[in-house]
Amino acid sequence: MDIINWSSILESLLFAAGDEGLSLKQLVEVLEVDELKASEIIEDVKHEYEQNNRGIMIVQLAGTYQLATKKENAAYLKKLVDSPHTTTLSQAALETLAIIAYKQPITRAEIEEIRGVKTERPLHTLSAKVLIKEVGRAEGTGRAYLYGTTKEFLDYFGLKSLEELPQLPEKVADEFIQEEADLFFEKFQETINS
Amino acid sequence: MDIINWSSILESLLFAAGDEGLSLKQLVEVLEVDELKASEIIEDVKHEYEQNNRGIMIVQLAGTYQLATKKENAAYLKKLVDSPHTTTLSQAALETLAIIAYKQPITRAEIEEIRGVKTERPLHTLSAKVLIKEVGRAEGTGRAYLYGTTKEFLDYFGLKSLEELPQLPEKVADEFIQEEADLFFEKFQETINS
Amino acid sequence: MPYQVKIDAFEGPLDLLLHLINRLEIDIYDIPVAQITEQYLIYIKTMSELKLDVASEFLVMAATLLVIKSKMLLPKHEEFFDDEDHEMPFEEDPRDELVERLIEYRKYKEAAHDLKSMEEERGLMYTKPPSDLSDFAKDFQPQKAELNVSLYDMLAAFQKLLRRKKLQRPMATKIARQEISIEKRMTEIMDELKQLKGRKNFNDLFPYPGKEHIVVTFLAILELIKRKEIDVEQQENFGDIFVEALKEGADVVGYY
Repeated sequence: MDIINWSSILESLLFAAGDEGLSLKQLVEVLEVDELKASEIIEDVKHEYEQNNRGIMIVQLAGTYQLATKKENAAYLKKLVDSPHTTTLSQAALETLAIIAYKQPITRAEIEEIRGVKTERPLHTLSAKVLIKEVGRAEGTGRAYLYGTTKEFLDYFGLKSLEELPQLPEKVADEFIQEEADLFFEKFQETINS
Repeated sequence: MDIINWSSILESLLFAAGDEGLSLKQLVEVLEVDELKASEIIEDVKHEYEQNNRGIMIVQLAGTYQLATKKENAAYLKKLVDSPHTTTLSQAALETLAIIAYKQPITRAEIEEIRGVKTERPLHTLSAKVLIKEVGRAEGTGRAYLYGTTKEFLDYFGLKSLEELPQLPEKVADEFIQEEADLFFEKFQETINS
Repeated sequence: MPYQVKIDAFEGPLDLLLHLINRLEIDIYDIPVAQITEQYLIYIKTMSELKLDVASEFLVMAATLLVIKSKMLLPKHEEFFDDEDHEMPFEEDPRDELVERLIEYRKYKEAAHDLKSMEEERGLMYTKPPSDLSDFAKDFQPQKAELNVSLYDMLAAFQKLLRRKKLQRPMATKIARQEISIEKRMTEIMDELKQLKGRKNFNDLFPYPGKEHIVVTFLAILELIKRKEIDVEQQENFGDIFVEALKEGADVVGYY
């Protein structure tokens, strides 16, 4: 009596994959079905999403399937973006601020690498609130701006100096950096050996 | 002819908000409806999600509504990504956290008295994971820090609010003690009467 | 029969005592102190024989147990009850304080157990990071407004990010390793350059912030230079770098 509920599973998978999306190949692997069946499941869910009362849809982007919000609800999303501006910072802005506080001086590209998403707007917000500022330029091509925290940042959080920032769970941070380095090395090895 | 499709809009909003979630207040603001109507819309979508072929559900975490994948699909998701809780908390950390959760605000000395062991490290771990935070200072000499749980704590354990914590088995124990005391008294009586 | 103890599996002396009480099927409200003390001391002894650090708390508890044991041996009931001048004192059991502590600790040990299963349950639900809504933001007016966030909010946000990273990383690497091959990226770059029929800014070849993608792109460009499929030009130090497809290399990529 174990009927596998493919639509439900696909929705879960696509949801958790977020902006990274999933390729047909990945779906085939995870669902353990053939490509035809996987495509069928996708089509099924697509149809369900086309129903009027759904707010999400499946889009195909850069070879992956992703969930996205329906365009006709854009006005409400706009309101969502505009509304919380009053006294609190968004998760995006807080994340960005934390990264800058602990890793300054740092370029936008480096921040985006850590966050995995574009960070133009949070940087703009934080600059506007004078919590961060440009503190110089990176070496090398592009000479990107380097960001750091301001005196106002310290004042605002009641810190005498940056040393007073609470310690990060170092292991997590180390692991993080280590793994990225390994990945590079691995790829590099592959190339020179091929 | 413009019928507003609330379910669709709510789904779009919750999807976009992701793990930041949306409070009822935010929804009221963005949807421009009253609380009652907003709750109604949420209930509607909740019901739709309970259908068998849906892979997501609405959960209430730390005072916000969020979308999350259905638990029964966890096996498939595990194949794709690590669970949010790959590194689980140690027994020491869990005990410490339990004491803080039920007795907050509480000092380190008080926690150590209950556990009967030093608790510096678990406190450090829990702070680093932002599951607890300093919420003030105790009166009196030393003015020790008082600890309490955070919003992250609620999210981490899937709780709407602190009220949702399971009850401590206090009552059972008290009854027990009472019973035992009676028994003791009985014995005692026997002794003096003999 | 001497009881085999698991070494190092206890959170503290109270935890060990609770374990012994369970194991020996003792009523917590009527602890046979002599027996439990003996078992407790065996544990401590085993620990030191194995040269494990016996935390001072364990030793303090051993002393406490010995004190209680000796108090229990004192026969003082009769004296009290014969003394008519005294109000009938409700004599304290020397074990009372310990029992109270054990019961209090057991409560939280159980609560910790509950938390553990809640942690597991929660682990079955997956959430997604907030979508990038910058496209929906209309002209954003900077204002030095009053803020209502704390240092803690910032740390919480960062923690969330780390957790999310951890969540996404395995997927990113799994996918990336299979899908973004250097070969494929080389073909993509060549297609891009050929379509353009001109030079392209080096930086524009890196549209995605992911390190994986950047590394692969960089290696792909190096390989293309090596195979003389593209030409790279920089007019001054720190100036922009431009990349251009060389005509004769047009269909070489496919052979590799």
